[in-house]
Amino acid sequence: MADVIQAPTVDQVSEILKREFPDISILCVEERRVKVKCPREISHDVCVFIHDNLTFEHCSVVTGVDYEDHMMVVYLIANYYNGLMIDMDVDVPNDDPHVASVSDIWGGANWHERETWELFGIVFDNHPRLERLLTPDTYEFFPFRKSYKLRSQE
Amino acid sequence: MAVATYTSILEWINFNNPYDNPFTPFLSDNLPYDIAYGLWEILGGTLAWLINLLFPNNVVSTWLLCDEVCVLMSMLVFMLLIFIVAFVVVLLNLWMERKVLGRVMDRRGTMVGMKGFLQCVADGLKTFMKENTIPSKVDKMTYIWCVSLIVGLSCLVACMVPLSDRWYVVNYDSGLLIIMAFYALAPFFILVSGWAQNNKYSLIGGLRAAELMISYEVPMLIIIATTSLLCGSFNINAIVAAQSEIWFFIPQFLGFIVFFFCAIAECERPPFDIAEAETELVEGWQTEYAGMKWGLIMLGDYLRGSVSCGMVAIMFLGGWTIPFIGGTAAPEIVFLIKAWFVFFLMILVRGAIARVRPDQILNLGWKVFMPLAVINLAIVLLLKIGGVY
Amino acid sequence: MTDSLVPVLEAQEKMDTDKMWVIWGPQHPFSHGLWTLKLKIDGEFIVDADPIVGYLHRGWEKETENRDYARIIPMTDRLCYCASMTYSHLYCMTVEKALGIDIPEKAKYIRIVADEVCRIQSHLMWLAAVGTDLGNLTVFLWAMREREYFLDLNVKLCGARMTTNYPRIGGVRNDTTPLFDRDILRTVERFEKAMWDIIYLIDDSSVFVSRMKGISYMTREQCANLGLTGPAMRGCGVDFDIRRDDPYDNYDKVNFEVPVLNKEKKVGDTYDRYMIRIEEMFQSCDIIKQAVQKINAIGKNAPYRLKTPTKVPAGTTFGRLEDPRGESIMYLVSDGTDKPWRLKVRSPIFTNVSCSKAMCDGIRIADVPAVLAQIDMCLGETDR
Amino acid sequence: MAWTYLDKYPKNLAKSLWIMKPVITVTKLFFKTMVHRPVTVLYPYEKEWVPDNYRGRPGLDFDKCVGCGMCARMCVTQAIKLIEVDDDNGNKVMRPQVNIGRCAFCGYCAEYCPLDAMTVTPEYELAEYTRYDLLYGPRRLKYDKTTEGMKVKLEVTLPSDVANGNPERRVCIFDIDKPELNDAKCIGCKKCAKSCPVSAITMVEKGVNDKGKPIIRPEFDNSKCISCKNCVDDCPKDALQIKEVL
Repeated sequence: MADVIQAPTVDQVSEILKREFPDISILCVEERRVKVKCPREISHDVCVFIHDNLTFEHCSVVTGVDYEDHMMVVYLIANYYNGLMIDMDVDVPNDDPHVASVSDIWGGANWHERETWELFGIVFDNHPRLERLLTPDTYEFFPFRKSYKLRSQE
Repeated sequence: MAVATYTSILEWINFNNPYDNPFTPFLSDNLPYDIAYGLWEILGGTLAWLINLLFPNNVVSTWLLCDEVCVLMSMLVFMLLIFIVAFVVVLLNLWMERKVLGRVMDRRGTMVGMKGFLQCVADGLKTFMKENTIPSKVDKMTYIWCVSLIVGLSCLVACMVPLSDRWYVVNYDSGLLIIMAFYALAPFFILVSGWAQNNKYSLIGGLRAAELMISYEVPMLIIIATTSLLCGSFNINAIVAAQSEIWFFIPQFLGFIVFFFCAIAECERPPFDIAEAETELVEGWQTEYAGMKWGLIMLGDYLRGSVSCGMVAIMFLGGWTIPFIGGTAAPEIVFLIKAWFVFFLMILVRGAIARVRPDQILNLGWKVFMPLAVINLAIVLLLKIGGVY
Repeated sequence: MTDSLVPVLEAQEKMDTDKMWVIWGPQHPFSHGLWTLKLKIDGEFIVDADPIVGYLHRGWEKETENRDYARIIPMTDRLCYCASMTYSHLYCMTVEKALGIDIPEKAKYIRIVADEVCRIQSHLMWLAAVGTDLGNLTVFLWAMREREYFLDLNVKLCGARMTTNYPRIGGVRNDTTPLFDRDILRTVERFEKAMWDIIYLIDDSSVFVSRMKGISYMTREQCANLGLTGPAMRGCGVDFDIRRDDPYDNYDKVNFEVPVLNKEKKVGDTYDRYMIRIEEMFQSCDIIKQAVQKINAIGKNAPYRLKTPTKVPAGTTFGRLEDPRGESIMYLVSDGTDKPWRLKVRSPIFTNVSCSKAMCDGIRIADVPAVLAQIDMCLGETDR
Repeated sequence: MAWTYLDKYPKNLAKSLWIMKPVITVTKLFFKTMVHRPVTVLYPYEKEWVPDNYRGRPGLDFDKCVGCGMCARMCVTQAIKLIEVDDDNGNKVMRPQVNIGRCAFCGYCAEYCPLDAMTVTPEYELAEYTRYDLLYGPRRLKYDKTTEGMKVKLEVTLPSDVANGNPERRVCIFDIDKPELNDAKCIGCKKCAKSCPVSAITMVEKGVNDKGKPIIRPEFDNSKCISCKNCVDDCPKDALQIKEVL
């Protein structure tokens, strides 16, 4: 693998990611922001690479978005050396909502993944403790999916 | 039928000197007993006179005024009097704490009636009117008896502190030791009630009370021994008399500081209230007590607080005497003012610093207070050997 | 005889006789709000901790999917009553970014002033909580007294004390009132003097300091990995502040220092985390003074609010802001209508409280309130 | 670095005599508050001054209001409902009724009222014995001492003005956003004219269609229009929409 680059610039990040993982696509590059799209099979490898080689030490957000035809897991990963953020989208099909857990890389992602699981039903493989966090344990549905209607929407 | 001869009430009420009564329990002048004796002579005399009006020449009237009954009844009135005074002092303490703490925190304190004094009364009434709930899983006997023992011991100790050389209950030669002995009993029952409540918070609170006790009791007793060494007696009157010229807090200044903080710990007031630390243990060992029981426990706490202040005033601030003047017309007031001043200092300490951690109290007790107490002892010994005292 | 004892001995071996779970909460004096902390204690020491949140989960994010963009702003105030201004600001910033508009300079500076006032009052609320958690009510009341002056500023600026509803998409609700600059400078100068009394009460008291010093060490790597953000992170040596390193609005045009402790040592304790917040309040005062000068320089009639379209073009965007408690992020997915498709709030406390196991490791029971006071719990934004 | 606090602390606590400095600080305040009064306000007897724009309960100028329902539309908690009441002449009119029990005191009704009839008021003591008493009808919402500051103005600057270098011009949204007709979609049902609270819409005949029936189309009087969007909402064919001037 490539050397450790502390505080990479936006161009460096997009360049290195493209070189190391030809599968992922850089959607847009702004000031201090990189938006990439990553297939879910390699998402864990990409995260390990981002953490180890690009020194993105902090995972701010792991969350899900329900687009009705598919779901998306969003990782917002931050660098403490220069304030850079990578916005990594991973598409997940509705019928097989599985994605690899990153809580072994960033401990802070643990609760975010639990929350995403309980609200969207996206299963994070190898998560140490995938239990309901905010909603009661008795819930069997996933309230933040678009198929779950609020009373005012019905 | 004999016509009843009318006798004046004054023939029944006559003010004897209580010390002429062969059954009087006190050897020397005792103001509350005098008051009680006089009161009984008025009350009992009136009663006897009334009964005699209805049934002339009966036995009951004469029995009511015989020496034995007089002493018995005046002892009852005496007890009531002593307790009421101690109780009122406690209410005043409570009021002062609320007001001073309020001013310290830039607020007003209580505002209900008589500059906030009636708030204590209202609180007392409220706790007495609350439902007396007993959790189902507690050990009932210990749970209930511990309250009685803690409150009873606190009342006993509070009544045993003399307000002056003429306002006392007992005047033993070992008076100081007895007060401290009763005083140190309460933490045991706190420990037991912590176990009895079947609650984790209470258990930890009770254990902490024991932990607290072993940290402050030893330096405190060393200082008591030092004080008695300085004046040569455990008798409270003798200790006060020895301070007629110079207060003891000047020769044993270190002892004063250590004893002051130990006295705060003794009555479990902040910053040493680790047994009921409300941020971590909700209410500590009192968690399961509700209503009247909790009110009584609080009353007991404040009774012990007033005892602590009284002890500091007796041992270091010259009790009821004023240097170079000696006795005054109302030595009780002088004593109470001193005790209240000590309580005021306690309130300031409470307002200024945070709660101490249990392990820090142990450190403080054994690594700071203990050496200071021993140094204090050494200073007093030097003074003794040097012939200053 | 020995045979009959075997099951008893086996049972004894299996029993955890000396460890017990103590459950703090949901109603407990130390938990500022509704949450539970399960603690496994071995005597006085903590061996395991398990925070439980969710008692206040209202489905905030789902609720926003039902509202048009303007009517979400009052809801953002209700995320956290202490940091209402920063959350409204963050929301408006995110929507502005999605719209691709640049708001007027004056609005940016007014938002900075409002944010910093909010930061100071939030930190004062935290200071009050630290006081009560450590068992001293005087700190609580003095801090609340100081906080009241800043709430009065809020009233003068936007008409409400806590649920401010002040930032708008494209600017702020109203212009500053005529004497606002005078009021705010007076308040800040008064605060800079009065704050020392509270500092004397805490930092000059050996009891307070010894309660906080030397407990709950966190290393820099732990902080970064577990997602601990905000002042708590800066006390442990992470040199990062979004206001400085990832500036939004006009924070790159004011001068201020970011207090960071233990930059070399890379490990910090509770007292370090405490000290960061106190210094942050003084730095906020500096920022306010500069921003008020800038507002005065811009002039009275300058625009403070832009007209914005009600419909937001489709796309995803996120805003990032330094909350008083840490890093807060709003992730917005818009679909071209006047309602958001999805709005995700990243609350700093949600992640910070998940670190409480690491923070409580090996400390005493009596330290837990002192340690967890440093994450400044607010359940409204944790559970959302 | 210019630290205010971190320069002096942490410091050697022996210098401040461990706990003496806090005790002295506390004692100082004690004597200060013995002489001066504490900062506490004796609430029911003393009250704090509140500024004009203080957001208490909503107030309503009955005669100014036209019943457009903008307040009900903008209300975050759906506390405002339009109800039918008699005005001074005995006509039935629509006026807002506020349920204070639901009100979030956000001030949106005052801000978005196109005629400044809805105001904020400094009244905040609103406790009642029953929930029914919390319903503030249009007459009860009246507030006598309304000042200019209580009518929160919604004045914005147009981005085009800023781009033109004329940033000081502020306009009210309700003066510039006007409804626009998509002629192909309109079926001439007259619903918009009925729903218009200020009768700014008149239905005008514009020729005849293939079947010989008259084509009716709305015509907008832009001087009267307050851009309340009622016509947009009521249009069954989505033929109307507000044209946002940016």
